Amino acid sequence: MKNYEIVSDPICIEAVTKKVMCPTAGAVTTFIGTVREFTKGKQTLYLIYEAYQEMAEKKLCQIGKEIQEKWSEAKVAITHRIGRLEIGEIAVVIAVSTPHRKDAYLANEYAIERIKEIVPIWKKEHWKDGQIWIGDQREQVAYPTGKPEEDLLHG
Amino acid sequence: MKNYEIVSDPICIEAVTKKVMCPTAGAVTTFIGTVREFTKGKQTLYLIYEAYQEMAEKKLCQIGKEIQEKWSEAKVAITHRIGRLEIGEIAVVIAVSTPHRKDAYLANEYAIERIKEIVPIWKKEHWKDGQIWIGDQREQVAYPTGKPEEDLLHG
Amino acid sequence: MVKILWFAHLSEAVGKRELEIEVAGMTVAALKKQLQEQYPDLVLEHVLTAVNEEYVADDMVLDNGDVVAFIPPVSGG
Amino acid sequence: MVKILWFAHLSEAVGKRELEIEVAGMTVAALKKQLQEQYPDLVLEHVLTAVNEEYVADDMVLDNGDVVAFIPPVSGG
Repeated sequence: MKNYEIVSDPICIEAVTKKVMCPTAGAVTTFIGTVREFTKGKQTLYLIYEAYQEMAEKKLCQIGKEIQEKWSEAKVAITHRIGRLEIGEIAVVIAVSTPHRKDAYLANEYAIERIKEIVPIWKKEHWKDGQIWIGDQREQVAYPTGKPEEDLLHG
Repeated sequence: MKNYEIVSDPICIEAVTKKVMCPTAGAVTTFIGTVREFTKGKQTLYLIYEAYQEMAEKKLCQIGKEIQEKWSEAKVAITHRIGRLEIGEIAVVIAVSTPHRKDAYLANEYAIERIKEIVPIWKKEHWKDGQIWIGDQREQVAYPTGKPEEDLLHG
Repeated sequence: MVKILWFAHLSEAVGKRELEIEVAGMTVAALKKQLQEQYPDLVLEHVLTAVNEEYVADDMVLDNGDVVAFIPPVSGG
Repeated sequence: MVKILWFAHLSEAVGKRELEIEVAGMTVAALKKQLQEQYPDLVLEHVLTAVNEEYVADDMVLDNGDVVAFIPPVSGG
């Protein structure tokens, strides 16, 4: 059983969640990122996700370790899907279990924030009138030219 | 499809989550409360959950409405199980979807806090050497006498 | 007649889950007092009251057909 | 020899996904400069570099057999 995975097939929420459930954990949170149809009024038709797979799995694993340094009893599992995803489909499932619930929320949110910072996965939005690689990990800026105007990674 | 349910059978995480997934929601969070084996070093054998079912469903629905007042685009589904639950089994699943992720975490946490304040469900812990109704919705105080020493609900 | 529902340790203290009683016209506070006299083991000071599935204050006057539930501190979730 | 991996819009800019190149002994900064001369459409200023699956600084010296990946701002999740 791999707790940190990049996959091409649809993700089963239950299967990812089961990886972190255990008798010492009273609280489990999951985050499920899905393909949204409208972003700021613009209609997405579908997305393509691409990953540097080996490094992405390594970085997901690093995020799990960072969480365990902060919340020592946490268990973490993350699966991210790549390839073509239709509207409403699941791109990522993050499951975190902890003995008490507050930590389960905090650790889970920490995971998604870190994914958007350090895990080499990119999405290409496809609209009716074009397509673009989304170049900013905070999902706020796209770079039609492929030239990010600011260094957000070091910012 | 009922979004707010008290059930006697095992809860399917995927089924509750699907109720809130939709094309306008990019983020879904779930909270899964499970039966923990050890609480402060004391070993639980199993739990019995009891509910005032009609009122409990009504109060879960009220929590959903409170969330939609605070986060207008949120969708909410909550299922709570009653009866005998073994260690590791799922007592409650809360699913919340929102267009953006921050709200999905906040609204979900709001739901579990409110469940522990206003929803008429009680748990009885069974240990090797006895059993007790847990009398405090914040799970910190048990009342062996059935007499809570402080009014935590109004506190 | 008013129907009273008991849950959790209250149900164990009174030895039943339901009770029908003639208290229409009484306040919730008066009903609580009467029940505590009737069941010496019953402690209702820190228990909320719901009438017809909504939390109510102690000065609410009960009506025929009301369903009264005493709600000890909850522990679901 | 060093293997270079291209992703997302960088892969479209250079028209390939992989490239083998003789740059052992060079720094990452020097490699970037050379690649930008070779591919005028390639912009690497705001792109991170990973060597053997770990992020590295621009002054790192490359070795034979290294796998270099250029990592534009990520957008997973």
